[in-house]
Amino acid sequence: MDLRYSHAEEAFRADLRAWLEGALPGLPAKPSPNDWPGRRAYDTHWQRLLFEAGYAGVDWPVEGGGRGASAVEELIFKEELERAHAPYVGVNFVGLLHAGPTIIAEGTPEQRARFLPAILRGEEVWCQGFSEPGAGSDLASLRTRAVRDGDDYVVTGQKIWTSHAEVADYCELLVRTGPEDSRHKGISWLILPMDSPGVDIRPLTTIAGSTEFAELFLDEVRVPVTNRVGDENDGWRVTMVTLSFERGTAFVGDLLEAFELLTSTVDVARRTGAWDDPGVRRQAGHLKAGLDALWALTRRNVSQAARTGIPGPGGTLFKLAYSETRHELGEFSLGLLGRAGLAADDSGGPGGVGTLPARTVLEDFYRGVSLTIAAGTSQIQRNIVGERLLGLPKEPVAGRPR
Amino acid sequence: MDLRYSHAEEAFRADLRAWLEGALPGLPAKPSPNDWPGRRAYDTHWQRLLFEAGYAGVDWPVEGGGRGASAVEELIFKEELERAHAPYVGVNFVGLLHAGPTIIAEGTPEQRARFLPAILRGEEVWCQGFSEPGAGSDLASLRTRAVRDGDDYVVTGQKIWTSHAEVADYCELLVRTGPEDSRHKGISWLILPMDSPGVDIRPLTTIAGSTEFAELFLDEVRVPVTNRVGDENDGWRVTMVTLSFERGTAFVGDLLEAFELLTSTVDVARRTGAWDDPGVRRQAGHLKAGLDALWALTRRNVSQAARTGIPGPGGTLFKLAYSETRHELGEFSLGLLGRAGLAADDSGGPGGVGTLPARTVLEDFYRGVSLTIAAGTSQIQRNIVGERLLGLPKEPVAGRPR
Amino acid sequence: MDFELNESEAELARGVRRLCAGRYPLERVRAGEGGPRVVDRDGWRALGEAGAFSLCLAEEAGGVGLGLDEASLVFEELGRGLVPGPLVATHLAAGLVGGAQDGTVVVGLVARPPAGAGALPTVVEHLADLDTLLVLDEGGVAALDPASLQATPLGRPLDPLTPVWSLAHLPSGEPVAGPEVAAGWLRDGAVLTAALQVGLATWSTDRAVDYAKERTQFGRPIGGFQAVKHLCADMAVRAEVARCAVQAAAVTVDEPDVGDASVAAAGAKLVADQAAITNGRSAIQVHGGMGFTWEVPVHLAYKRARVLATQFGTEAALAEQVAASLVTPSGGGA
Amino acid sequence: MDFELNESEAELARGVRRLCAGRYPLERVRAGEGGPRVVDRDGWRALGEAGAFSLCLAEEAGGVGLGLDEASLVFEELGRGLVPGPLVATHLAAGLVGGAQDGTVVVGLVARPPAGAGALPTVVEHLADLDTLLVLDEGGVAALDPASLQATPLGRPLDPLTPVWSLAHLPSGEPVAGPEVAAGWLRDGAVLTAALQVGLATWSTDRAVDYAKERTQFGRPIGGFQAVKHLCADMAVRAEVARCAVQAAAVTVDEPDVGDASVAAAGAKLVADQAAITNGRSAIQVHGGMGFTWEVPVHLAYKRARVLATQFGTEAALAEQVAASLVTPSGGGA
Repeated sequence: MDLRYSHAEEAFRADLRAWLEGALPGLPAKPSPNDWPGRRAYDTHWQRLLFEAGYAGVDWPVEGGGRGASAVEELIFKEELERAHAPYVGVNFVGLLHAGPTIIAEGTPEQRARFLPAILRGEEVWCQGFSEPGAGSDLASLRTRAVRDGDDYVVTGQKIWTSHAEVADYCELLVRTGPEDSRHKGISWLILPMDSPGVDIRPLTTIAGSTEFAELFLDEVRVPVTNRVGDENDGWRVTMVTLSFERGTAFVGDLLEAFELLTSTVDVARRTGAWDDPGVRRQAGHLKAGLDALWALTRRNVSQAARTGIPGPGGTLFKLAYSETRHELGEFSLGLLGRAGLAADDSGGPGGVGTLPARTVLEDFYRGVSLTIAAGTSQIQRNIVGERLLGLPKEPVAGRPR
Repeated sequence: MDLRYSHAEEAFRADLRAWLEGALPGLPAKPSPNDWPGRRAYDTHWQRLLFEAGYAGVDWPVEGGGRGASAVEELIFKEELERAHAPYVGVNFVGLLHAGPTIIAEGTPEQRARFLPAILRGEEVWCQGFSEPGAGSDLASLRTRAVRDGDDYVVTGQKIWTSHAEVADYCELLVRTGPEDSRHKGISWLILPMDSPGVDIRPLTTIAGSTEFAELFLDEVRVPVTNRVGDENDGWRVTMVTLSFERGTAFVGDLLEAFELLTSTVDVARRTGAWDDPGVRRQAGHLKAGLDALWALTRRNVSQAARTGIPGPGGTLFKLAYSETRHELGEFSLGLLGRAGLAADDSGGPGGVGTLPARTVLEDFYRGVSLTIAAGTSQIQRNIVGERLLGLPKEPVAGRPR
Repeated sequence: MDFELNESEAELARGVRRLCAGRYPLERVRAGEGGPRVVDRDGWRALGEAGAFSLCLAEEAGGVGLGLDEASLVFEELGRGLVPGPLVATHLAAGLVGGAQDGTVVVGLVARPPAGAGALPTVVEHLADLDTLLVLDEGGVAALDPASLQATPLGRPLDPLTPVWSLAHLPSGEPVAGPEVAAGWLRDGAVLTAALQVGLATWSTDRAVDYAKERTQFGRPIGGFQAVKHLCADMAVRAEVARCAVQAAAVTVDEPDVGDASVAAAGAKLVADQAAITNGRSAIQVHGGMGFTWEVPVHLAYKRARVLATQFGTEAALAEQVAASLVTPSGGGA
Repeated sequence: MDFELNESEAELARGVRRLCAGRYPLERVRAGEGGPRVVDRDGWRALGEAGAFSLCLAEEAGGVGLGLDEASLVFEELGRGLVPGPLVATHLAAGLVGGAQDGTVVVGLVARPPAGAGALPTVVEHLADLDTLLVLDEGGVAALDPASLQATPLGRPLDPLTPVWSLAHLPSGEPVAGPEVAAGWLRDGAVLTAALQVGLATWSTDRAVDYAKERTQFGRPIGGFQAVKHLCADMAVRAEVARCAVQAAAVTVDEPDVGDASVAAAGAKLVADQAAITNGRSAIQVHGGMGFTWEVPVHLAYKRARVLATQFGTEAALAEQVAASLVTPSGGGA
C-alpha cells in the first residue's frame, strides 16, 4: 500500500495546476443557477478550453479521442479542478460520462466519428432518458415503446429526471422494443435528436427549487434505426457497459465539497462561540474522521480500478456510507446556522457574526437528501450489497420474472 | 385528558404504600442471582405476603381469585412496588402473567380450582414452553409433537428460553397435535408437570452470564388429556387470549428502572466532572425527554385499556421506541463509566470518584440488547406495526401457507 | 387518571380537522408558495371564529376559557393541515393585542437574540403579513409596528410558506408584558409549536403510508418491502410517542400538581421536533424520486418542521433545560 | 499511488490468518473464558516467531524492519481470530522490554489516569498473565513488576477473555522511555487497536451473513428478508470503510509526508471502534434469540470491541483530537 504519488503522477498534477492558474482567471462570470442557456454557454466554453489544453475526456480511452489517463490521474484531475474551484462538468455531464463512453464501447465507427468529437469539443450537449415515472428503482420495468417502421423507430412514452433537457442536442434514450413483459431483455439504446418532432419538454422543479431536470413526453417521435447503439433488445447490456467506465472517482468533487462545507461550518462555529462547546467539537471531529475514511475508501476504489480496469463493489459501499455522513454533516451545519438557515440568502453580513454560508448549507442539505435517492435509493443499494457482495438470497418477486 | 388520580386511586396507592413500608423491612436477604432454589424460596415467600395482604393477582379478575383492579390501579401497583424497591415478580412471572390468566379464560372449572389458588399463594411455580430452536420469530412453525395415546398425549421435542425451568412445578406447553404443515391451526396448549418422566432440563447461559433460562428436552413425555386447556388444535387462539390480559403495564417496572439508571449515571457524571460538558448534559436531557415521553405513552396505553378492557397497538409501539431509548441509555451509561465498566464488580469504592454502579450499568446494557430480541425482534415488531396498524401489504411467503 | 381524549376533546379535534379541510385544502395552501404573504385573512378570521386563538383566554376576557390541553389538540390539527402563518404567536397574543383572539389581526413573535460579536442575525417570519410584531426576552414582551422596521427580505426561504426577513436592528418597542408572561409564553409556545410538529409528523406518516400502498415496483406495492414498511412503522412510532409527550405536557401546564410543566414542555418539543423532522425526511425517502420533486408536497412538511424547530427553543437549549431538571430534587423520575 | 495490498502484504495477511486458524481455533480460545489467565504461552511464542511483535522493530535490533502498514494487516487478522491477550502492548514493547519481540514475555500497558477527587479508578487488563506492566503518561513510559502490585480482581468482566483488576495505587515505576516514545505509542497503539477492531467488525459481519443464509424462518432464509439483509449490508459497509481508514492511517505513519499521522490514527480508531461495536451488536441482532446465548460466540466480538474502545483513546478524546485539526492550517481537507 502506497499513498505517495509517482513522479509521473506528480508531474501531471503540476502541469494541470499550472494550466488552471492561467485559465481560470479569464473565465466569464458564472450565470445564475436556473439560467440554462447561460449555463450551457458557460459550461461548453469551459469544455472547449479543456479540449484545447488536452484535458478533454481525460479518462476516455485514446481510441475514443480521450487522454487515456489512469484512474489515479483521473483522481488527480478531479481533485485539482475541485481545489481550484474550476467549473463543474455541468451540462456536459451526460455526454462525457455516460453517452460518450457508451458510444466508444458499443457504437459503430460512423456513430463514433459523428458524435464523439463534438462532445469533447463542447459543441454538443447530451441528456439522459432512462428513468420513467413508473420505473424508478425498477428500471427494467420501463414502458416507453419503440415500434419499428421502415428505417425508423416510432417512439411513444414518458421520461423523467432528464437533466439539462432544455439545452441538450441529443438524448441517450432507453426504449422497449421487445414485448411488454420482456423486462431487461427487450430494451434498446437509441440516440434521440432533441429537435425531433413530437418531443415535448416540461421543466421539473426539485425540492431545492432547481429546474435542472425535466420531464420528457415523446409522442410518435421518429428515430432512425441507424441511431441505435448496440443490437435491438440488447440495450440493457449496453447500459451496463457504461457503468464499467466508473473508476471510483464519481464522488471526488462531491467529497471535497463536503470537506469545504465542514471547514466553513467550523468557521461559523468559531465566530458564534459554539466551538467552545465540546459536544460541538466532538461532532465536528466525528465528521472529519468520517470524511477522511471516505477519502481513504476513494483511494482504495481508485487503486483497484487502476489495477484491474473494472470497478469493484467499492462504489456502492462508498455511496451508502457517504449518504449517511453527508446527512449528518447537513444536520450539523444547519443546526449551527440556526435561524440564519431559514433562507438561502445570507442574513448575516457585516457586523454581528459576519457573512454566513446559508446558500451553501441549504444546497448541501438538499444534496444530502438527493444522495439517498438518486441513482438507486439507499434501500436498493443495500439490496445490491446484500445480494451481490454478500451472496444473500434475493427477495421473492410476486407475479413477475426478474 | 386527565393526569390526576381519582380519590379511589389515591387511596389505593396510600394503602399499598403503607403496607409496603411495613412489609419490606422484614424480608430476608436477597439470594445471589444464579441461586435458583434460593430465589424460588424468596419470590414465593413474597408472593405469599402479597396474597395475605390482598395484593395477589391484583390485575386478575375476581372470578379467578384476583383483586379485579382496573388498569390504572395496576399501573399504581407496579409503580409503587418499583419505587419501594420491592421484590420483582421473579419466578412467579409465568404463573401470574401467562399461565394463570390463560386458565382463567380458557380452563375448565376443575383446572381453575386445581391451579389458580396455588399460583396466587406462591405455592406452585410455572414456566413457559413456547419457543423452539427452529421456531423463534416464526412461532407457528413449532415442531414439538404430541401424539394421542389413550388418555394421554405423548410429547417429544425441544423447547428453549424456558425461564426458571429448574424450579418450576408446571410448564405451559405449546405442542403440535395437527399435521406437520398445519401452522397456527394444529397447535394445542398443555399443562406439563415438570416432574414427568422424560423431561430433561439443560441450563442455558445468556450473554449476560445468567442461567435464568433453560432448554427443555422432551422424550416421549406422557401428559394427561385432561391437562389440555382449550380444544385440541385450538392452542394458538388460547395463546392469543392470554395476550389480551396485557393492560399496557408490562414495562412499567422496567421504565422506572431506566429513570433510576439515568439518575445514577448523572450522579457519576457529576462526580467525575463529565457533567461540566454541555454535550454530556444534552445527551442526558434527550434521554430524560425520551423516557418522559415513554411514560406518557404508558399512561395513554393504560388509559385505553382501562376504558376498553382490551390492549391497543400501543404496546408494540412502546416496545419499539423503548428498545431504542434504552439502547441509547446503555451507551450513555457505559460511556461515562469508561474503564470502570470493564467488569460488573465495582472498581471504585472510597477515595477517587467513589462507588460506581458498574453492575447495574452492565446488567442494563444486556437488558437493552435483549429488549430488541425477546418476545419478537424489533424487525418483527415493525412488521406488525406496518401490517396491522398501517395496513401495508404482507410479504410474499415462499413455499408455505401462512 | 384518564389520559385519553374525552368526547368533547375528540369533537374539538374533529371540528378543526373539518375546518382545515374546508378552508385550507392543500391546493389553496400551496397557492401562496414563494410569495411574501401567505396568510389568508378570511381563513385567519375563520380560525379566530372557531376559537383557535382564544381557546385559552378566560371567558371574562371574551375567550373560550379552556386549557392548553384543548389548544394542543387544535394545533396538532393545524399542523396536520400545513396551515401557514404565525399561529402560535397570535394565540399567545390573544387578550394582549386587540383583535388577535378573533383572528382579525395577525401577530408575529420573535425572540430577541443575545447581542455581541458572535451573535447570529435576527430573522423574522411572516413580516409582510403582520399587524404587530412582538419581541420576547427575559425581561418581558414588547410590541413593534412591523411597518416601522428596516427589514430585508431573504430570497429562497427554506420553507416556501414561511417567508423571512432579516433585521439589521431590532428596536426595543413598547413593553406590553413582564417577565412572568414571557416565561409562560416560552413554555406554552413550546407546547403549541410541538403540537404543530406532531401534526406534521402524522401528516408525513399518512402520506408515506398512502404512497407505499399505491406505488408498485418489482411487481408489488413498495409497502410490502420491509425496507419501506419499517420506515413507515418507525414513523408511526415516532408520531405517537411525540403526541403523548406533547399532550402530557399540555395537561401538565393545566394541572401543575402533576409535574414540572416547563420541563415537560421542553422535553415534549425536543421529542416532537425530532419526530417531525425525521418523519418528513422519511416521507421523502419513501416517495423516492417523486419525493424529490417540488410538485409532490411531502417536502413542505419537512421544511416546515425545520422552521418550527428554530422557534421556542432549539435542540441545544431544550436539552439543557431538561438536563437541568435531573440535578434538582424535583426532577428525577417520571 | 497504489492503495491496495501488494503481493507480499497479501501473503503476510494470509499467513497470519493460517496461523490463527491453526493456533487459535475458536474452541481453544474459548477454553480460557472467565479465568484469570487467557494467554496461551505457546501460542504467544508462535506469534512472536511469526513476527507479530517484532514486525516494526529495526532489523539491526533483531526485528523484521517493516512498517505499521504491515503490522496493521497482521493485527486485523489477530482481531478476526479473537486472539486474547495484550497484543498491542507487547508489540509496542518490542525492543524496549527484553523478550517482548519474540513472544517469550507478555507485556501489558495501562495509561495513567489523571489524579484527583473525580478520577475514575485504574483498571488493568490481563494482570495475571503479565511479566511486565508498562505505564504510559505524557512524561513517558515506566515499567512495573506486576507481582509487586496491590490489585483486586474484578468479578464478571465485560469480556470473558479480558480479565481485569483494579489498582488502589499505581506506583511510578522505573522510567524506560521519554515523552516522544509515549506520543508515538499513543498514535501507533491507536492504529493497531483500530486494526483489531476492523478484524472484529469483519468477523461479526461474516458470522451474521453465514447465519442469515442458513437460518430459515417463515419458510425461507432470513437473509432474504430486507430487514436482515440491510443489517448485513450496513455491517459490510462499516467494516470496509473502517478498514480503509485504518490502513490509510498506518501508511501515513510510515509515510509522514502524505498527511498528519496522529490525526489519521485518532480518526481511524474513532471509525473502527464504532464499526466493531455496531457490527457486534448487529451480529447479535441477526442471530435473534441464539445471539443472546453465551454458547453462540457472536457476543464475544461485541464485548471485545467494547474493551478495545477504552484503550488508546476514548471516543471523546479521539473526537476532540480530530476536531482540533480542523482549526489549524494543516488540518483541513483530505
